[in-house]
Amino acid sequence: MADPMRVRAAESGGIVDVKILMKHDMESGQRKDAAGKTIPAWFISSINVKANGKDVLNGQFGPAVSKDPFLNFKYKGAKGDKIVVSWVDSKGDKRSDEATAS
Amino acid sequence: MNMKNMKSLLAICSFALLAIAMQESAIAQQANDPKFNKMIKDGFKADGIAGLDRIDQDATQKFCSDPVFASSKQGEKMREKIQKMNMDGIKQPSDGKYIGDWKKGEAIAQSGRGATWTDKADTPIGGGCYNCHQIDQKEISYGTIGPTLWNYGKLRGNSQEVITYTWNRINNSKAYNACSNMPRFAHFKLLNEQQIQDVMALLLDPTSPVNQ
Amino acid sequence: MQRKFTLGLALGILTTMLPISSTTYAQNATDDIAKYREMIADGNPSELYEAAGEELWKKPAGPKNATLEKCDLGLGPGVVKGAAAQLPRYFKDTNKVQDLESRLMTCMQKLQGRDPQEMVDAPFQKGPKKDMEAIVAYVVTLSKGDKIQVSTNHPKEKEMYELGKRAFFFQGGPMDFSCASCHAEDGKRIRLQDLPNLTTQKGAALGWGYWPAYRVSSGQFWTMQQRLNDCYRQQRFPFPIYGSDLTMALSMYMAKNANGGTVETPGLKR
Amino acid sequence: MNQQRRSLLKYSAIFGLMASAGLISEAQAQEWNKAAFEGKSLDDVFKILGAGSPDKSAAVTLNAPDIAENGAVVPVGITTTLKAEQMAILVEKNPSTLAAQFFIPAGTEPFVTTRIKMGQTSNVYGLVKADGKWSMAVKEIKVTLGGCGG
Repeated sequence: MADPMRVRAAESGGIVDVKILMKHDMESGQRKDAAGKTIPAWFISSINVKANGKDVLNGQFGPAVSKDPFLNFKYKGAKGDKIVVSWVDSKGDKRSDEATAS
Repeated sequence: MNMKNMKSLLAICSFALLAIAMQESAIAQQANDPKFNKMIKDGFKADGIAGLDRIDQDATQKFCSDPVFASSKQGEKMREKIQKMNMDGIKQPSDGKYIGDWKKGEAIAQSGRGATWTDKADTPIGGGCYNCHQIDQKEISYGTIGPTLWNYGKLRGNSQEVITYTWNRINNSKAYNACSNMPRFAHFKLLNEQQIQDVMALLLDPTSPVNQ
Repeated sequence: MQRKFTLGLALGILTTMLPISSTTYAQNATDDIAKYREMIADGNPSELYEAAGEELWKKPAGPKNATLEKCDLGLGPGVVKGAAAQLPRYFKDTNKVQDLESRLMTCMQKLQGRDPQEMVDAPFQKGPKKDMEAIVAYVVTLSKGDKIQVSTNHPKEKEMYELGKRAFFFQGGPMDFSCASCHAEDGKRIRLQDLPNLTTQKGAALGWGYWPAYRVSSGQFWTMQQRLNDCYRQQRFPFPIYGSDLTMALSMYMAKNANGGTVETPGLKR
Repeated sequence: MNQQRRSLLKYSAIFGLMASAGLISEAQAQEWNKAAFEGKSLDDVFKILGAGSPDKSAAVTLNAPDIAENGAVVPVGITTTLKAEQMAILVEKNPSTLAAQFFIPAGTEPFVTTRIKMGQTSNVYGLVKADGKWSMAVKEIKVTLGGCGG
């Protein structure tokens, strides 16, 4: 099972600032192992963020997004909003974590 | 040295020979400490090409591991001895050629790889020159442990003296400064003769980007 | 011979006359790197390890199926907050000076019944070391912002400090390197990376105070033991044994020198 | 390569399942743009995204450093004064040009920051689609060699 994310959401002046750290190797498909064999690409490809059940961001990643991806965005919202972040990777592994806007 | 320093030096000298003798014994190469030796010996294990022989120090390494003594007045004789020993080991190029291909030299200067336990015996060893020196100004990622080498040949010219000095310095820097931070590239076979010729070209060839 | 020396001296003087343009270049690059560091400072992936470490700390494990919650890191059983800021230190029960990782091995052995040799032998970032790394991230985070406060009052602590100082200057390998080759002068860089002068309080605080850290270049969280290990790899030395007295001594030397500085761990490094 | 294709196929299938299970939105599942992420040049990606040849615009800002200390982690953000519905980050000299793209629903600020890998010094493009029209900002980011391993 995939490791948990860190999701932070802080409201200020009607805008919720969301910062997400995901635990993922984001294997680029460009690297070679010790034996010289190419390590196949393996990366988070899609991410969805909902606030109180409504989409606030959809993202699509290629293998060029850094290991342990970081994402920061802002939406119009309020303290107490329930934020759910879900990702799926190129092998079908997935993970979903929640946070409450403070 | 200014007059004031000179005077105080004379004053110190005139104090007593005894004091100097005492100082000699006070500042000496640090004592052989079995506890320290054991800690070093038990602290490492051989891994791949990095064998335990790498912690058997030669005379230069032993001397320079005690920087207080190595840079002291008392250490001067030993310092000169070590420099001479390193100078005597330098070989001039077997084919009489000092200047190779600066393009290859640049690649050698860029690479800091090789000779670690994660490398193989046949991993090419880089010169790692940019780790410590500015060389071609276009490379902004350079270190400052050593002096800048930008315009090295342009500033110094191409006399045989400059060429020989530069050759010697790359081959074995400890010939000039017993405890220089620079590796002894020929002494430990980190770079071969041809590679040193190529690095020479990077520094001295008038067509090298370093001398523009 | 004499001539060579004179020439060497003359060249030495020449080389100190840096062309002005090159210093400007260097200054710009340094400023730009500072900007880059500022931009990545927000969102340190160490947090991911820290969260995993907290779980491991509280999860029963090992043959004794016990947690680490009663582990004594020097401030009494179970006290994690502030503990890392005072390590390494002398521990009476083991009669040894121990750094954080060495002490955690003791706790894993005593409380959980785990074999420390398995930890020593494991490669970094894998198996039991992976757990260790997460736990270290958790423990050091609970000292973030504290003053580094390492004692050399106990004779064994004092002895370790002196041994560490000597080890710091110990040259070897095919490149004649010691720790001091790179870390004993102010204001030096390797490539674009600033090299803290670990022989001074200020430099030691910049080094010791920011490790363990998440390392951007490898995408891994590195403990202090791994940091030292890779220093020795780059020094072209043989492999330093995990948790050896050598590594305790060097840590003691750096940590004591850093006293009064602030714990900024987990850091975020190139 | 083969293995990679297979896993991508498998992943598309799972994506569909996730969508039907309501884990991610239907729209998102259909939109993962395989062709765009496999594009090998700016023109490829512009074409696949339907961006034509986007104009440079002062309304789009690319927040990125001039120099990256390490190519493995390069912070890149896009902000715009336009009413953005879609944003994309492109790296000219990467093996695949498109690094990431985002869909901005109404109510979300036109601001996103992430971190990308760069194999070498390159121009980086921040694209914004607003009112059906694409515009962009460009910046060169220098990737340096670092540390003693050079």
